[in-house]
Amino acid sequence: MSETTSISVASAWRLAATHALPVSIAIVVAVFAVAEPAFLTPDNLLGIVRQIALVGIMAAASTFVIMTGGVDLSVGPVLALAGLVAYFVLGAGYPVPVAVLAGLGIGLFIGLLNGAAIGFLDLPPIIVTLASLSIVRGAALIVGGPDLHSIRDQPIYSAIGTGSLAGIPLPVWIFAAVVLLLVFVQVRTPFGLLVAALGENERAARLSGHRTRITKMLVYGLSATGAALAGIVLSSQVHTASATYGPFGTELDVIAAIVVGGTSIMGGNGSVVRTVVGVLFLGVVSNGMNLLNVPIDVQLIAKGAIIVVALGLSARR
Amino acid sequence: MIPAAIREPVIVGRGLTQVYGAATVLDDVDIRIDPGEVRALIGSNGAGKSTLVKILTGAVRPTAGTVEVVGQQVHLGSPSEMIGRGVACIYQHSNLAPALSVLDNIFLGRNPTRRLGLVDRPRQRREAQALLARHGIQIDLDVPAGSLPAVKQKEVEILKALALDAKVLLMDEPTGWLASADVANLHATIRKLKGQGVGILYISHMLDEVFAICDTMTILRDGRVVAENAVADISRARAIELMIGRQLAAQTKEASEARVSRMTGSVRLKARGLARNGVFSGVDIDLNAGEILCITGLIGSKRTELVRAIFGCESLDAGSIEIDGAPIAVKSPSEAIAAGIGLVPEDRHRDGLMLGLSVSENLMMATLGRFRRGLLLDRGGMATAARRLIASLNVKPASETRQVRLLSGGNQQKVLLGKWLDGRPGILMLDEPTVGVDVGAKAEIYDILRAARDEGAAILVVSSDIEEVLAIGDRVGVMSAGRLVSVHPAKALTASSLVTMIGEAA
Amino acid sequence: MAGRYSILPLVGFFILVFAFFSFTATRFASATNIENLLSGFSFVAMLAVGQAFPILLRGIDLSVGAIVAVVGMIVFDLSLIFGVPGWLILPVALLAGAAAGALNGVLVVYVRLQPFIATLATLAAYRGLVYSISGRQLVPELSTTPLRDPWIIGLETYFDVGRFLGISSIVKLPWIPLSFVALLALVAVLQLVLSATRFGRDLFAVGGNLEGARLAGINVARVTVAAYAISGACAALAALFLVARLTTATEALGIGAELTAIAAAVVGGVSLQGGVGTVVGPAIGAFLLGVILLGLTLLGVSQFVQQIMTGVILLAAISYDRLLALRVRRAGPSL
Amino acid sequence: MTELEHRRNFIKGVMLGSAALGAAAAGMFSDTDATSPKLGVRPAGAADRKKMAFIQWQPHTVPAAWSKGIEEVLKTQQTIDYELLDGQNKVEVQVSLMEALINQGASVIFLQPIDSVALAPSIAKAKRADIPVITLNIDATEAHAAHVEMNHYYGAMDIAKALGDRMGGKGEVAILNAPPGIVIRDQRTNGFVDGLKQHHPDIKVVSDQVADWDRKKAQDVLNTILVANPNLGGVYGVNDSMALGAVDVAKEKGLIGKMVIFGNDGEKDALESIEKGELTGTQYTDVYQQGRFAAAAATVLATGAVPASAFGEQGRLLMPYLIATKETVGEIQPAQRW
Repeated sequence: MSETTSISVASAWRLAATHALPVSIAIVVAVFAVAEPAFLTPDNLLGIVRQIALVGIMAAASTFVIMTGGVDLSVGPVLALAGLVAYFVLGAGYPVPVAVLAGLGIGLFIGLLNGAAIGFLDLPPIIVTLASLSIVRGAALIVGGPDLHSIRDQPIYSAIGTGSLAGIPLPVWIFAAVVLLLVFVQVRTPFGLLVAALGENERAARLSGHRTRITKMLVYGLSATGAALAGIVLSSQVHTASATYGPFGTELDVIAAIVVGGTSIMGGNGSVVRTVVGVLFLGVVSNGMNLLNVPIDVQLIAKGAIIVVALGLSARR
Repeated sequence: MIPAAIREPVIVGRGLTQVYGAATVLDDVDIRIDPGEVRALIGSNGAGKSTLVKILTGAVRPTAGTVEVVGQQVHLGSPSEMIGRGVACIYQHSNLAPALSVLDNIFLGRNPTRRLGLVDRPRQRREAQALLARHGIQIDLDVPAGSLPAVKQKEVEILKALALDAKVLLMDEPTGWLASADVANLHATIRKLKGQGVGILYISHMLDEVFAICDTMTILRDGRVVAENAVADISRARAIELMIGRQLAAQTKEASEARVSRMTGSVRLKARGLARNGVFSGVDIDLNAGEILCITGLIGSKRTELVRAIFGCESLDAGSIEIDGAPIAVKSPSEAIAAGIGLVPEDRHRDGLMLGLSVSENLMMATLGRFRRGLLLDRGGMATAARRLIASLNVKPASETRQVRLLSGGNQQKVLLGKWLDGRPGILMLDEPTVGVDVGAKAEIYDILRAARDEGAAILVVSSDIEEVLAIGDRVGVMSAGRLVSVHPAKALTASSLVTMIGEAA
Repeated sequence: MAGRYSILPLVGFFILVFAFFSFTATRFASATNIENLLSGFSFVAMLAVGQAFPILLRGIDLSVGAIVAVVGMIVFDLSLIFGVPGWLILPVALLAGAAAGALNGVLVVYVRLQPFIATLATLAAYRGLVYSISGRQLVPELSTTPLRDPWIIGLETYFDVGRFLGISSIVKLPWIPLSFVALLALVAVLQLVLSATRFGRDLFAVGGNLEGARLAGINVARVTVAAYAISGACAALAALFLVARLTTATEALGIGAELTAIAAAVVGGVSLQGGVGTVVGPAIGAFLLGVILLGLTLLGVSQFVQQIMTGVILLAAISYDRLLALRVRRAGPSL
Repeated sequence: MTELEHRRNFIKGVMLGSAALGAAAAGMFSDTDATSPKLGVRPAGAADRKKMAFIQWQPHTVPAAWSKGIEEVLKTQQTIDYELLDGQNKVEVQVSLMEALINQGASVIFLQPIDSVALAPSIAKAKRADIPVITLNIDATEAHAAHVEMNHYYGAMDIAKALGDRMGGKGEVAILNAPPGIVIRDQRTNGFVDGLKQHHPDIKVVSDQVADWDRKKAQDVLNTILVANPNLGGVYGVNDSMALGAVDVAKEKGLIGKMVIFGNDGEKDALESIEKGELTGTQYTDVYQQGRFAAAAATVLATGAVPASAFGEQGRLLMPYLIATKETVGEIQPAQRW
């Protein structure tokens, strides 16, 4: 009797460890729900998803970068610049799709440049994207100055961030679409397999005849395009474009979501789905603490502790 | 002669058992080594040899069992404790700190110190030089270990173990990278240590060495001890049979005797005057369809560099290559692959496999193009092709979704080979294809290569293993100091004539 | 010498950039400006030097900026609220920094978190702690009260080297700040630790080949915790000099300093792959960042263009290094 | 400070300001030089060009507007080179930039200190080098030439009063706050809380959450706060961006007119929102003018005609501010909107 109990306890423990993050989310949700019943209202749950959509889009798009053993620190300024570019293109009288494409295009362009420096010149990603963080911010400030540019009378553009479809806000749809697309790319395309191969063993990938440099370049292009998309959604949500958006720390939020999800910062093992779980986890924690009016100091300490406990549990595997 | 009190064993393991999840890797194994005894530990891959070694070095803590060193029970699972008790090990894989000098590496983890934790460099150097002199090894003590070629790194590993003045020395495939002269050197060292009363556990796939140097033998199969014998009491054939089971042993023998010489087909790869400054020069090769050309020689004769250059990893400074009569310039592996060339690199973990990916993904890695459907990847087609290959290569377990990390060394090597074998018979170059592979898997790999040859593939094998060269080669080239000195039909060669040739060339 | 890292290319690049600004920016090569450079960036260099240790272990320490703030706030509270004498505060502050760093190491070793995650968690938690213990929030009047304790303020001291050498009438030499002297001492001690002690050897072994180090009987846990503790202690030292310079501590102290420190360390030749690097390199890397800031400012480059130039020079620094390395490696194997 | 003192200071400030402007005008013509008989024609040589610079907190609308105001005045003087330097939100960077400017021999330094104490040693250094420092909005503990500010503490108190009045003196409010680390944040938060205590003790602050000065974060945080506090009657955004984020939420949830929302700063988007009847109000200052005043004082000081000591211990200019609401926002002219 006692033996079967101990075995079932042990196996339950093991099960908990392999799914540490989902289990942690469940525990955190339960705690918040008890402390504040309103936490579980559909309104708030939808609110959580809406709140994580922006970081979620960036993190999902940046997952491949981390999987290849790289890192993209330049997402913040890219987000700002993309919003500005869309604003100016709109201002010049072009239709919304052109503005959106221009914003995404500038992101893709910057990302490909990052990727080229990393893939073809073999420079360390952390320095390249840190340099790019500085350069793109400077460029954004030259383009837009420190001012806030109001986006007025652009109902279609504004709908990107504020509209909703079937009761669900558009940013959530966009987030979902990005995730589905990227999961599909990861699982069903040669590119997705190549990203995993590159992260696992770059030398072997090259010896198998793959153009690893181009793959790397594209991965950074994708990451920056994700940031640009987030920038467009953001500028639409706040009806403003500014070069100062996506401040210092944005990049750490994005990377945190990816690595907390379980993708290794050293590359290789990883997936877009895990990133979504990571984003969700951090989003739930922050939403619940806002809800309970936890002071900022306690919030930060609790956030650190929760990350340690949740991921410490999964490391026990 | 030696009093009974001293004859007590230097190390005794009792009831050693290791369970990982559902798998029992080691099952109630006893092992005992007396002072001055050289005991061989043999068995196929997955038999549990590495696990046993890891327990004895303290790298892992067993699920059950005890170990005594010189009569004293030790606390298991602590490398520093085992080292402190005088148990040293020469590992199969490099355990050096690449940025540190050879000198520092020899004393890694136990550098002699003076006050304030400062390393006592003069003393360290004195001791190291004495060690070099004692064992007749020449090596620059001040270069970073990471800058040395693999074979020299192996010597540093050996020095590291010797510097411990151990009572027990574990050697895991110590000769895997060594040329025959160095092997002889190592064996002389072993005899010397034996004379000093050191107990040695010698793990090797090379039965020749086992029979040459060991006194006793422990054979493991599936995590259990199946035999313990004095080496003198057992035949080679019997040892193989015990290791891999009776049936497989018969097949192996048959296959290696069925060597026929053939020289069919046209010239697939024709190289003239290949040179890379300061590395190799003036190399001419004609590789025919339907043959296996082996290139042998001493370690350091630049065979690896040659095949890597042909494959486009490194640039050529001179020479021309023709494939099927058409000249090509290969500047990258992808161009080589496009031209129909494949390469199985010597270091399968560093250059070959993606350990975290599945068997199927690894098998199809070089030929992904076949499974492109527009922008998509035909996962179904990949799985089908992978299952076919797994069956024909006899990869175990036969699951295309399993992570390669979880396979044994021999099966990993089969996967690595398999990625070039699906599709048209091409030009395949293999660099030391059976290093660290057990006898059973070795035979299977030979069969796979022969089958590919018979289907018309042109195969070039770089190997230091004389037995292997003679077993599979149709022609054998000898390389020395960056030159391909001579090429001979294999049937005209014997082991001794080949060894002589390699020696003379050097 | 392949495989052994040399800081010479970095020194060369530093001199190049320095020379460029000396010729183009007025008063860049002046004694006062060099004094500014030394006093303004010695503490950044301390952070970079400390950062080298986790990176040598293939780790990273994202929490250094937050540790700077924690230590700064501890000094602030102890001195202004509790009236603790400075000679007692200094060791307490260093210990607090080392403890905060050691906790990172404990999370990496015993909770088995990836260093990135462990220090990301403490980055948040330590910053929260700063807000919790902030004397500025507890006693609002203190936010306009400068620190006056001579032991703390005394850290912001300058030495007139020219007069000491008796050549001040011939050439105007920069006054040397105590923080720079402390940095030199720190670099000397830590470089000695790295290259001449058992701990240093063990550190390179753990960073270069973890499994090998473990099998050689090295106590990997102890080495790891010690490396993170050193990073924390360096952050504490940096915090002390920073607080002395500012005569106060704020809650926002050190925000973003982690990326600066990592950039300086990597530009300074510490490999993110672990096992390769020096402590002199990161210090030079940090001063390179200072030269860029002061040089571009004195050159009168607009703030926006400055950001672009900073990025470009950072890229140039790392490419230059890579270019030289490539040329040297040309004969060796490439892939 | 009592209300009376406050007002007295204010009047003193305005007087000093106009004096400064006048003196500036005079200063433009007093740039006489024995070697050049004609005024304003002589091309300035490199030696007598004057350098002035403004070290801002970080790129933001307020310092940008100051800078515009400063430039407007300074560009009338052809001998002055002006530049805007970025403190990157780091006190230590501001200190390094101060030292660089002192080294360069700037004539006047404008400074928006991140902290009152932290920049004091650099200001002392500048004084030793005879360089007047003019601080904007945040005073320093080291006395210096002049300080031009919009008072955050009293402004926030007034906001608390106005907000409470509109809520009828009772109900629940939330603060959308910034993280600690810059004194403006503390002054505004303390002013608001003290103001509520003083004027509307029955109003309860039910939530005080950090939204990082950011409109999007403010949207998210307020959405969450509303889940727990559906009866929320008022919101104070410590800057306008966060208040506008609250407006976004109120619009979406149909709470415009039901929820009182106040911001702080008075940037043009906020004023426009007030006119539309969305944002209830904000504390407005003519930031351009604030910059012009600072620049005027600077030109006077730079001529040397009026020594810094003429400003007394420290010149102090309290900018008049307005609690802009639907009723008063019309008083703010388009040219005064930034």
